[in-house]
Amino acid sequence: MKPLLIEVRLFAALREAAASSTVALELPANATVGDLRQLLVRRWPQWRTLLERCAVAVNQAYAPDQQRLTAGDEVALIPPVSGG
Amino acid sequence: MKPLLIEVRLFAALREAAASSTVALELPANATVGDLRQLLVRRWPQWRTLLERCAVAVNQAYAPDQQRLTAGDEVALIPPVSGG
Amino acid sequence: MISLTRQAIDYQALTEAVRDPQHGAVVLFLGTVRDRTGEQATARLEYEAYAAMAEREMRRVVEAAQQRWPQTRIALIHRLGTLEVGEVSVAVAVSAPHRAEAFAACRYVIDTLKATVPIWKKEIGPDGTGEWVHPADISMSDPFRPESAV
Amino acid sequence: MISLTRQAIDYQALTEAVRDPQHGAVVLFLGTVRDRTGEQATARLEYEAYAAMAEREMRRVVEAAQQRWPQTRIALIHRLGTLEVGEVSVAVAVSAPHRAEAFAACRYVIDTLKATVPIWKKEIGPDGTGEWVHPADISMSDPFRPESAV
Repeated sequence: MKPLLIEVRLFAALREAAASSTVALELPANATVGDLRQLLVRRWPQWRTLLERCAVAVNQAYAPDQQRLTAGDEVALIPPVSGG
Repeated sequence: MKPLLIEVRLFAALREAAASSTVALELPANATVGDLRQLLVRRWPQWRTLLERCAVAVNQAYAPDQQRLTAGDEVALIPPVSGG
Repeated sequence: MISLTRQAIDYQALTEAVRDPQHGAVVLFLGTVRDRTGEQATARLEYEAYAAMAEREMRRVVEAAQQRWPQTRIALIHRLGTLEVGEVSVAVAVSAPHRAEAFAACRYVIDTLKATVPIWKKEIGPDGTGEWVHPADISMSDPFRPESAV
Repeated sequence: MISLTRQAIDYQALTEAVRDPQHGAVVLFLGTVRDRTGEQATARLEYEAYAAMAEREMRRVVEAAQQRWPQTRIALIHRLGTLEVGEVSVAVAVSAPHRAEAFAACRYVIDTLKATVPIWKKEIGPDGTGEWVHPADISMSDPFRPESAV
């Protein structure tokens, strides 16, 4: 099966740390939100603590680790929020 | 001893019922707030229910029944309030 | 800023009066004239006060709130006279370092005002007849000193 | 009236938008920029959002409040960009027939917004250095769906 190409949106401290508002990831077909988290921690071990405290949003809604990703999904990493 | 002349201020339903914003009472010297209440109920038995639910203010502060009245006190009957 | 007024209430001015660079939260409460009370249609309200005592009691309420929540700034204004449906009868503005105190103090002030400050309203119906509101659930003679409803 | 804005927040317009002749109570909450956080002086704040999702979450919060307090009218606006000390970052206006629901719904909306809506602030100190605020007490990955803080 074709690998899954996902562009992940980054915000706030993560966006500044990566010096980019997106990061492109290549995941196995049928990968889940949890798989995406693990790949990010492997790529950026120095930000592990913050990454583990992030939520993941898929198509603008919070998504559980078990949720499968699909080509074309809009994916974002949501660090702990501080609006208000 | 000289009797105590007290002019009592009236508000809201009592003011309208009495068709006056004050009522003049003659009380024994050393009369208390409780004595004043009793005299009012004797004068206006038809408004007893409302009178018994009123507070009495002396010099612009709520006063207990035991408080003694003094010549020159500013006295008011305070029906249950409904501001806000 | 604690007062009675016969003019329309400027709640923005009241709110600006409590804002503070050290405070992160402002809570404003407005009481407004409803078009009905239970089944009864209301055309307008008339508010009457024992004005000198009402202003003293309003200051007492605000001072009590500031003793309980010392860092708050509080402004309080109540309208008197004839009010049409939709008009603002009372406004309470509170600012505080954090929102918990601002909400708590604002709620305390309006609840206590409604229980203790000598102001009365008369509800006027569409036919022009009116009735003074003297709530049965407030007994003011016992205990003699009505205290906080909070 | 639910939105993000880069302009100064007009909280009077927000308040007027929820007023209703059937309602007797309005509660407005304003979040304002404090001049310090703990020991740290703040010169200004920068707010960033995942805008499309933030607006969806803001609507979700308001809908959840209106399910719980069905008679309320609610307006919610959050500012983005650079804010000076004293400026309004967020405003929640709620009207309801009675004050208990207006206070409860307003508190629910601001608490839930702060826990779930993807907006972040960076605190800029007097020396120009800044730090993103990512509160340690909010773990957003477990449970995955942050719910009401009430």
